[in-house]
Order: sequence, then structure tokens, then C-alpha cells
Amino acid sequence: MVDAALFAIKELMAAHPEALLYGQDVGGRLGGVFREAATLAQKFGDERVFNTPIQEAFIIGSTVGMSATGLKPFVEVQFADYLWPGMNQLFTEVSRSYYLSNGKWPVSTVIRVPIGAYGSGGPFHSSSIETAVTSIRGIKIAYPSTGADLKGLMKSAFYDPNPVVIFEHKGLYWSKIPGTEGAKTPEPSADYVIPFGKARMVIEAEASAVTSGESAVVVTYGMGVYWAQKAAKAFPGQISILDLRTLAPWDRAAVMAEAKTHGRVLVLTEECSSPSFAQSVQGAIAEECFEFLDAPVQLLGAVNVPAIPLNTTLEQTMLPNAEKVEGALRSLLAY
Amino acid sequence: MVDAALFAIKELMAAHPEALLYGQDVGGRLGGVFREAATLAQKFGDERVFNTPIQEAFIIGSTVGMSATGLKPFVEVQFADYLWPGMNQLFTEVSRSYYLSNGKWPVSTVIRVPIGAYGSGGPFHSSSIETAVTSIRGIKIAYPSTGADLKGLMKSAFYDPNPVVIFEHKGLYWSKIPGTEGAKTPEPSADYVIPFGKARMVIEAEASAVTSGESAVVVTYGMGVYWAQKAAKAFPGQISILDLRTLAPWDRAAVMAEAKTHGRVLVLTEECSSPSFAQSVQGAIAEECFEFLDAPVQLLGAVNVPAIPLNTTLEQTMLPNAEKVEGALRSLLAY
Amino acid sequence: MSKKTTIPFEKAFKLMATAKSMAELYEREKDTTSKYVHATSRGHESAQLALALHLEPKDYVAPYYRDDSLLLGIGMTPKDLMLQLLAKVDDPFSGGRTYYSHPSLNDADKPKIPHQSSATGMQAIPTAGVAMGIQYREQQGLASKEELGGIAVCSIGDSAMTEGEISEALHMAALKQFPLLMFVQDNGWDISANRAEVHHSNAVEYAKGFTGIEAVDIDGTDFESAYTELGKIIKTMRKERRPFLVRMDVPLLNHHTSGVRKEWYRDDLEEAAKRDPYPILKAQCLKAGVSEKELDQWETEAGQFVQAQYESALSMPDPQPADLLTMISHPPPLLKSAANVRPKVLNLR
Amino acid sequence: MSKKTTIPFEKAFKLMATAKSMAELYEREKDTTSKYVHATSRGHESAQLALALHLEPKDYVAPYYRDDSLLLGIGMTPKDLMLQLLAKVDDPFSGGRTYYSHPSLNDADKPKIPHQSSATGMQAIPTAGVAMGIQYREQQGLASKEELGGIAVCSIGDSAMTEGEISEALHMAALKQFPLLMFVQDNGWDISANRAEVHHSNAVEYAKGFTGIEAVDIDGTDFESAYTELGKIIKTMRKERRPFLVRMDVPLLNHHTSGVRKEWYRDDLEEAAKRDPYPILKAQCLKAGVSEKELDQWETEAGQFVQAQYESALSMPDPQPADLLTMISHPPPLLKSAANVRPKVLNLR
Ligand SMILES: Cc1ncc(C[n+]2csc(CCOP(=O)(O)OP(=O)(O)O)c2C)c(N)n1
Ligand SMILES: Cc1ncc(C[n+]2csc(CCOP(=O)(O)OP(=O)(O)O)c2C)c(N)n1
Ligand SMILES: [Mg+2]
Ligand SMILES: [Mg+2]
Repeated sequence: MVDAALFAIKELMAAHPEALLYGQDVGGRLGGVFREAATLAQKFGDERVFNTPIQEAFIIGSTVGMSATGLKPFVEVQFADYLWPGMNQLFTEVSRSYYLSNGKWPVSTVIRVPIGAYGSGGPFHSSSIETAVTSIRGIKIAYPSTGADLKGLMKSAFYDPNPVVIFEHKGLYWSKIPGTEGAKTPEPSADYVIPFGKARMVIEAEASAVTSGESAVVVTYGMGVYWAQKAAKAFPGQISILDLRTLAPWDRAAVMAEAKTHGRVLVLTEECSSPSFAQSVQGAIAEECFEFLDAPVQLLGAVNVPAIPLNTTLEQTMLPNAEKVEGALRSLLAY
Repeated sequence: MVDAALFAIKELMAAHPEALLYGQDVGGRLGGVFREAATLAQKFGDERVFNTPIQEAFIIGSTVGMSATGLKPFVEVQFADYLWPGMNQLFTEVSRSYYLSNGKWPVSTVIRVPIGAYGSGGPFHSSSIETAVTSIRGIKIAYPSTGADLKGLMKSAFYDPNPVVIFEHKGLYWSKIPGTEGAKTPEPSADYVIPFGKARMVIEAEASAVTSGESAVVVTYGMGVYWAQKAAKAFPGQISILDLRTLAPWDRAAVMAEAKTHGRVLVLTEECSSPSFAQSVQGAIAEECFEFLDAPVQLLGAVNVPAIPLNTTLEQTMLPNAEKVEGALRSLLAY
Repeated sequence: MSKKTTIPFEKAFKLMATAKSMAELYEREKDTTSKYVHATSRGHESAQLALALHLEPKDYVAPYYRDDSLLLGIGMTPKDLMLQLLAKVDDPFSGGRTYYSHPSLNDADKPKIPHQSSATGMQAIPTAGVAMGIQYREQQGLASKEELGGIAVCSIGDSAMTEGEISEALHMAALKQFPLLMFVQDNGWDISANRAEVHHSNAVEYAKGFTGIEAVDIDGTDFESAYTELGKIIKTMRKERRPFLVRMDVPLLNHHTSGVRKEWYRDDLEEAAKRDPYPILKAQCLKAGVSEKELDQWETEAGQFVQAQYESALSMPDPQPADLLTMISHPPPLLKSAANVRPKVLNLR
Repeated sequence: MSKKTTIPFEKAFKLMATAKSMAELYEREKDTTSKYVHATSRGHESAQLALALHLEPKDYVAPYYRDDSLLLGIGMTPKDLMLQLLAKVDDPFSGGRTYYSHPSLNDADKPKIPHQSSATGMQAIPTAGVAMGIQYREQQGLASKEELGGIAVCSIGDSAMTEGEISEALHMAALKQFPLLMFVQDNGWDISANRAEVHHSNAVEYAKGFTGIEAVDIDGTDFESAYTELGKIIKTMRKERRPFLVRMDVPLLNHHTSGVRKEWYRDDLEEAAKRDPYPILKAQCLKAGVSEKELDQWETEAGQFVQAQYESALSMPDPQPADLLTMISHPPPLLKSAANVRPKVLNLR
């Protein structure tokens, strides 16, 4: 998946002189701690691709001014955990510029945020923060789970006049985790774009299972897509998986349609379960699909503790995985 | 309600030399922009009650160190909107100290945060931010709606070894808004405390209405309590109102019991409705009470726009009020 | 006016009289004007006008809530400002969505103003971003001829300078040497906290920690010298493309805001009144050859004009409920997506 | 050791040899030790030990992820540190919850260490809070005799100094004059970004903007002089109760962390190696009268000790799943609530 972002940015920077990229360690010497900006400085020069000091507030907030002068900055914070020092700029300045200037000053920027737990990253390099970020209105938020989606959404984000946060799951960058090979997709062509607010059907239950009332849908995003895919193998033909792909806006229409089709829904997230963005989606489904539900909408997320512990056993105990999803699906289908 | 906080703090500071209070404009000259710290500096001296520079990160984060030395700081940010510059310290340092030091360093502090819309306060003095804050695990959060509750929770917060955020609704400080007179309660005695995680029954539907299936419960907090009370007048004897009083932890047991009793639930918040803390509560109720519900759990919150506009008409259009609650209850009861 | 001078005394005095009349009117009509919280520039007028009269359409400026004189100085009318005061739908800055003197502007003939929040100091980073953008466009050859030499001005109160984010903006300005002017209006107050309670020293001292930012102390009550000093600095910035900080020493003569009133806590009002920039400018005008009569007339005219503008603003329509839902998100361009995913030999990592 | 000296050369050398052996062991055993990300102090040892050997139990210190020598210096064993490296349940700092050299400690016989995050620079405000607490307790007469004269030390990398929050901590230290020592370890690197890319000047220059903080430049490769200089400063702080900043000039000899390796991007490794503090201390020991033989023996012993400690740490148990749910929230005291709400004539506003 990491190459998808790179290729998208390369194509965009080649075509648009107003595009530039800055953040910590994205410059030529390293090209990003995940190599997510590798070769960009070599290709576009040290003025267009440069390192910033450790100042997340500046990284986020400077986009307001850069964009006002007509530029299109890609910026990056190194880990989602470190978006917090920039959260004030995101809330106070970036998200509200357009609405409160009554449409005069959209902030056009793409904020790349590597996120998620990936093999004992520990409490300050693994946090999921989408609930806090989706609670900020006025920004768009993508959370792709495959290379093609990342490329298509990066394109879309770039051309979008509004500020966009792209959560990029570190565990999917290289598909080294067993079961995540699906994140490596064929490379889409240069003009491939994915609009915001359109979910993706990952796998679809068979019509017969749907008709007989023995199917369920998993609504998820990010790493959840892979946990669900693996878990679904235990219930051949019975499971649909819907990947939200973007969290703001999220694809209400597709989610509700699937919920009504199956009557059994599992909302799955890597984040702590409650309160959470995912639990909000659960609430929305339960309200809108009340008469179509054959079972309570289930929610599966991480155990609600203050931080993701470093130790592997503790981390695994906390986070969802395919087995836990399988268990949830089993009880959902048996309801 | 503003006096309740003052009286609680006065009693605590008189009894505990390790207690002190600091924040912007809380010092002797003004005593808080809402007079919420009035007379404290006069009573306890300018060393125990003092102004800080405009540094919300310092206000929040310094409590970690102050508490480590054995002190008990009350601190204040002037408006919930301005908690954002301190959000990083709240997430990164305050909330995680106890868990990641494996219990060695609880951060004992009470963080006062005036919140909520109160008569055209506009986009930077009215924001509700509880979704973002409740998404931070490792802190306790109170949101009282009456003077007695504020006093009792302030006491509880002080003696709690964990960090506590108290949201104090500015619109309830003086009960000047028609319908909020109920926030003025008799003053509880000095040893009155309210534990965290215990909701309060504000009004209770009549048994007959419950039996005949014509009752509903409103689960809410803060200003919602008053909107609900006013709206309930249109349905005499049919409405129970449960005031959560604390959002972290929140009283699951009471909420679920009420939901099961009535089978009809409205979750009401002043915050934008989706995604939100309230919508998460909605999700939790819908999951746990699935078999007891006679109608979908309803959610009512503010319209989802990036900021609360200044103009009164726009503000009123955005925010919930008694009429909107009445409408929601009417359709809930008619379901 | 007889004597020759390069200082725009007439313009400055007329604007200052206008600003003063506005502050007086807001106080007089406070039952109406205080519905929505607002602050005025009383005491800061000379500083603000001295800056405003040097700005050009190619510049960007981030005024703060006390900058109504600055806004008049760049060409906004009292009515423009009052439409925001009253949260009217035709408020040119925000359509009634945000407070008085929280401007945003993208007019061809005036300096550009990105969105301004109320959060003290939070404009510093966005404005540093503007300066970085100006520099980038020049260095990459993206700037049009008209843009060349533009600067970004961050106007800010003395007490907002202690916010941590300010240091990030200053670090970057010092490091990258982009044309950012930090315009610090130092009135010695932080709502009710005074200088001694919240500052170890002043903004010029603070700037010493940022090697490469030139810092200058200016008497903000003296229009003539402030105008001259700022003129020199801005000229240098247009040419040498580097950052400056100025500390404008000014008194705060009016309330902190309409909601936090001076009589509640100020202990220095008499002293502050002695530093009123208004009589100072008056004296400078007289010295420059303006007659007493002219000054009186300009004052009277300003008062009448402000009153008329207020009445006109009052009569304007309010936003309608449906206005809540406009301008939430800028429509994205319609992009044609290639449906085909071109398979490659190697899948994407 | 024959000659008389007040410098604890023997202790320092033994600790430094231990730290160096640990770094070598981690590299040698990297298949095991790199499971969890970690950094070592190679290059920074003299600076850290010079500080550590002056600290007392009444002090507070906030070490950062590169401070393993500092931790040895205050009395932690290699095994203590390795238990965290391996995220073992008996890790004395966090029970396996957080990374190597992310300490927290509340032992009676050692300096206190509040919780330490990985977020660069975010320890500055909490540590300033400690210093403010120390000052408050002294001023209010709450401090015990044992507490008096304690200081708070914030250890930090050069590049973390640009975070906005640092300026808030420094502002408050300058304003309130509390006993905070900012201990800046300047290795000229910010992961892969070098000094020139991210700094306009250094920490001592930056401190000039904070009137009232005394700032001192110290050669962190020279144990003897660093120990002496820091001794003077800390003595002054214990007496005069005011803030200091020191910039310890040091080379970074090892990887940034086990996950971001030096050979990928460092262009100054040869130059850095010339400033290795280890041979410098060795020479100083010899000069102070320690024999070559003694030094060799201490080195050998350190290596053996580190190996033994590693094996012992390895054999310790891992956390169990149930350990996820302990220490989430400190149980509050049981408070008896008066059920009665005493009615007053006037209701509470
Ligand atoms: C982030 C933030 N914190 C607190 C406030 C509340 N507040 C409004 S004005 C003000 C004082 C600002 O003083 P200064 O910057 O000196 O400007 P002045 O009003 O004196 O012109 C404060 C604390 C705010 N608006 N934003
Ligand atoms: C808030 C935050 N942003 C980014 C990072 C990623 N990061 C880890 S170490 C580091 C460089 C720190 O350099 P310095 O402070 O000089 O310490 P050194 O590693 O050189 O000892 C960065 C950017 C982080 N840990 N925290
Ligand atoms: Mg001021
Ligand atoms: Mg460094």
C-alpha cells in the first residue's frame, strides 16, 4: 500500500507545480520513517519535499496559510499519536476556515497520518484516534485499506478543495502481516479516483444465504477489513464485508442498504470500542434499520484501556483479531 | 450553579492546604470571567489562587507534575473551545500516567471546563467537545446539571486520585435562561458527595403509563436536562428523564434498566449529533436492550455543521431546544 | 493642509476619528450592540493605522479582535464592520457567523485576510504558513509579477505571545527567513491579568531567542513615528525578504470586550488615558499645518458618517434558518474516474 | 586509584562501561532485543552520568528515551532496564506496558521519575509542573525538611526543543523562577534531519528569549568538566531556587533507534566517532591515577555483568492476558455522603 501513496503523489506533483510535501523525515535523506515519501525529494528537489522541525501544530496549521496563497501542500505527521499537538490547529483553524469565512477560504490540503497497531508498536506508536478526529466537523477523512483505494483516495483528496486527513494503516503498508496480502492491489491508472463517501464491497454473501436469513454484514475499515475477511472463511457464502473507506463523510446509504439486506450487522473497529466512531455508526444503523434487524447490531473493538501496551501478549489481548471477529459473527448468526 | 462550585472549592481549600487553583483570570482582580472563582484569591491568598499566562497546554499538563509532588491542583481553561491547545497534554501525559507507570503515578487534579452554548456565544465560546474528550481513556468526566450535583461531584473529583474533567455549563451558571431555574438547588452540606458513574432520575413517568406502554425515557446531561423537562410537560406522567451526570464512566446499569422499563428511549445532547458520545450511548442501548425496545432508540443533537454560528437565528436553528425535543418525543411515543 | 509631508495625516486622522466614533456609538447603544460580544481598538488606533496604511493588495494580514482601526485602514467601511457586529447576513466577512472584527477577505483591491478565529495566538501558525507560501511561490517561480514583494502580517496581543504555538511560528520564520511581520500590540493586559503576572519580559526580548528575526520596539501612541518606522521595516521586508517582529507599545483605553468591562478590574485607567493616541495625532496634524477648524469638521463628519452607517447596518436583513446549511463544504470538481485498474506485473506494496 | 579527586571517576567509568556493554549486547542480540523498539545513550554517556551523579532522592527527573546511562547513574541495574527492553511483567517502570528507557519511579532512595511518554518534548510541561510544585510546597511551608532544595530536571533532545510546548514551560520557569533544569542533549540530529534543516540556532541561544533563565553551554563528551560544571549549577539551584538550561554538546554514536538505523542516512559517523566520550573518560581516569589494568578489569567485569543480567532478564516471566486490565484507574477513597441536602434561604446560583 505504501507504494500506492507514493505513486499517487508522484503523479500529482509532476502535474501540479503548486503541490509540495513536508513533514518530519520526509526529506531526501530518509524519505519517511516508513519510506512513504521515498525518492520524492530526489525527484522533485529539496525545496518541494522537505523536513520540518518537530512541530506538529505548525505542520497542520501552516496548511491554512499555504493554501491561501494558492499552494497545495501534502503534509505528514509521523504517527497518529503525534497528531495531538496539531489537533488545536486542526479544530480551531483548518476545519472552520471555510464555514466561518462563509466560503471564501477553503483550506486545500492533504494531511497524511500513519495510524494503527502493527506488531508491538506500543502505546505511543499504535493509537487509533478516529473518534476524536471525526468529531471535528469541517474536514474530510479517508481510511483506505488497499493500495488501489489509497491511490484513488489520494487523488480525490488532492483535487478536493477541502482539508482531508488520510489515515494510512502502518500494518498495511507492506502487507507483511499474514492475511493482509489483499492490500497489495494492481496499480490503478493515473486518472483513477475514488470519490469520498463511497464504501467498497469487499466480499458479498451468496443470495441463497441472504434469502434464508443466514447472512450477516460486517461494516468496517482499515485493518478490520482483513480480520473480517479471515473470519468470514468460517462462514462460507454467509458474510458480506463493507469497507467504509472514508469516515467523513461515510457511506450511510450503502451501510443502511446492507444492514437492511442482511438484518444482521457487525460493526468492527481497531479503536477502543466505547465511546467510538464505530459505536456511533452502530447507533445510526440501529435507529434507521430498526424494523429490518434480526439481531442487535453488534460492535467489536479494542478493549477500553488507556493505551495500547507494548508487550505482545497484552497488545493481542487488547486488539481485535480474526478469531474474535469469528466469535462475534458466530453469535450474531446464531441469534 | 456557579456558587455551588465556589462553595465546594472553598470548603476543600480550607480543609486541604495542598489544594490550589490556577487558570486564566481566576486571580483576585476578576475571579474568573464567569465569577466562577470569585473571592477565592481574597480568601486564600494570591499564591494559592493565581492567574496563568495564556497557555492551555501548561495549565493542563502542569497538573501531572504538581500532583507528583503531592499537591492537588484545581485548574481551569476559560472555555471548552480552548481546551484544544491543552488536548495533547491531556491525551499524552495526563490520561496515561497511571496506566503506563503501572499504578505509580496517578494524576490527581480537577480540570474545570466551562462549556456549552449560552445566548449567542458564537463559534469560539460555545462549542461542545465531549466526544473528543470522552474518546480519551484514562480520565474521568463529570457534566453536572444542577448546583447540588456540581458541588457533590466537585467533592468527589477532588478526593478521586485520578484526573477529572468537570464540564460546567455556562448557561446553567446563573439560571438566567428560562426553564433552567432548576439548576439552582438548595446547598448540600459540606460532606455531600456524588460518586462518579451514578445517574440521577430527574422526573419519573407514572407506573400506569409504563404499564400501558405509553412511556419513554430521555437519557441526557447538561442543558438537555432542561430541554427535556420542558418538553415533558406536553406528555404528563409519560416521561422519565435520566441525567447521566458523569460521562466517564457513565451509568450503564441505570440507562439499561430505564431503557428496558420503557422500551422507548431518546438520547439527547447539545453536541452535534453524529458521530458523538451520545450516538455511542444510543448504539450501546440498542445493542443491549434489543429485545426490550418498542421503537428505535432516537437521537437528538445539534445539526452537524463545522461551528456554532454567532447569529441567534442560526444558533437556534442549529441547537436542540424544548420544541425539538417535544417533536422527537411525540414521534417516539407514537411509534 | 498646507505643509508638505509624506505622512498621510489627513487620512489617518479621519480614520481615527471614525474608529473613535464607532467605539463611542457602541457604548452609547450598548443595549443593541452588546448582544454579540465585541472589542474596539481604542488606544491602539495609531499603531493599527500606521500599519494598515502601508499594506498593499499583494499582502496578507491576520488582524485580531481588537483590530477594527486596522480594518478601516485597509478600506473597509464602518458599515461593513457593523454588519458583523450585528451578525447580519450581509456581513462581508462571515455572513453573520462570527464576531465583530473577526475578518476574512479575498478582495482584489485589498490585502488578503484568511479566516480568523477567536483563539488567542492561533493565527500565528497559519500566518507563518502564508509567509512560507509567499516565499515558496517566489522561489519556485510560481509568483505573478503582482505578487512579488508581498508580506504576511500577524497582528497579535502581547499576552497571546505566550502560547506555545507562537514559538513554532517564530522558529520557522527564523529558520526559513520568510517575510513574516509579527505585529505585537502590547497594552500590558491579558484580560484581568497584568504584565507582571504573565510575562517575564516583553516581545522584543522574547524575539532574541529566535536568531534571524529582527525585533523593533515602537511607540504605538505616536502615529507619525510609528508610520515612519513601520514604513522602513516593511520596505526592508519587501526587498530583503526576511522576518521582523515589532512591539507596538500602546494603552488599552476601552473595555477588554463588551462583556468584560474595564471598571470591574482596571487599576491603571488614569495613567492609560494619558497615553491616548488621539490627542497626539491631533497635535501632529496641527503641527503639519492642518487647522483646528479642519480637524473639528473631520470629527463632526466622522461622527455623522458613523451614525448613518450604523442606521443603515441596523436596517439590513438577518440570516434565515436555511443559511445555517450553506458553505459547509466546498463542492469538489467532478473527476472522471478511469474504471479500469491496470494490472501490473508487480502488485503495489 | 591513587590520586585524590572529588570527581567520581571510578563510578563513572564502571557505569559507562556497563552502558556501552549494554548497547553492544543489544546490537549483538538484535534478533531478540529489537522486537521492541529502543534507543541507547552511546555518545551521550558522559553527559548523562555527569548529571545522574549529582541527583538526590529529593529531586525529580524526566529522562527521555535515550537516557539509559542516566538511569544506570541513579542506581537502576542493567536488568531493571532490560526487563523493560523485553517488556517483561517485572519491568519496574511499567510492567511491560511501555518501551525501553521510558521510566517512571517512586523509590524512596532515588530521584523521582513521573511517567514518561514517547512524544518528544511533551515532558517539559509536566516537569515544569514538578518544579512549580516544589516551589509551591516550599513557599507554603508544606515541604518536609528532606524535600528542601530539591530540583526538577527535564532531560530532552536538541530537536524536541522546537515543540511549541517547550516555550510554555520556559516562559513559566522564567516568570515564576522555579528550580527547573532543562538538560538539553544536543547531538545535532532529529532522526534524519540535521541541525541546519531544523534549527536557526541552538538551545542556549533560544534560552536568551526567556529572561531569567540562565543558560550554559557544556561539552558533554568531557566527563570531568561536565561533572564539575553541572555540580556548580545544581548547587546554585539548590540554594538560589531558580531555573537553568544547559546544552550538552554530544555526538550520537549509535542508531537513532533500533528501528531507524544509522547506516541508512548518517553522513557524519566518522566525525562523530572522534568525539566518543568513552576514550576521553578513560584518559581522564588514567590521568587521575587509575591503572590500565584496573580499567581493563572494570571493562571485563562490566561485560560479564551485563551478559549475566541479560540472561537473568530473559528468563523472567511475560505478562499474562489478565494483566491488561490492572491499574486502569486508581480506586477512589470511600466517601460517606451526607444524604441530606440542607436547604438554605437562598438557592445556589
Ligand atoms: C486560546 C485562548 N485562550 C483564552 C482565550 C480567552 N481570552 C480572550 S482575549 C484574552 C486576552 C488576550 O490578551 P492580549 O493577547 O494581550 O490581547 P488584548 O486583548 O490585550 O488586546 C484571553 C485570555 C482565548 N480567546 N483563546
Ligand atoms: C511529538 C512527537 N513527534 C514526533 C516524534 C517522532 N520522533 C521520535 S524521536 C524524534 C527525533 C528527536 O530528536 P532529538 O529531540 O534531538 O533527540 P535525539 O533522538 O536526537 O536524542 C522524532 C521526530 C515523537 N516521538 N513525538
Ligand atoms: Mg494585551
Ligand atoms: Mg538530537
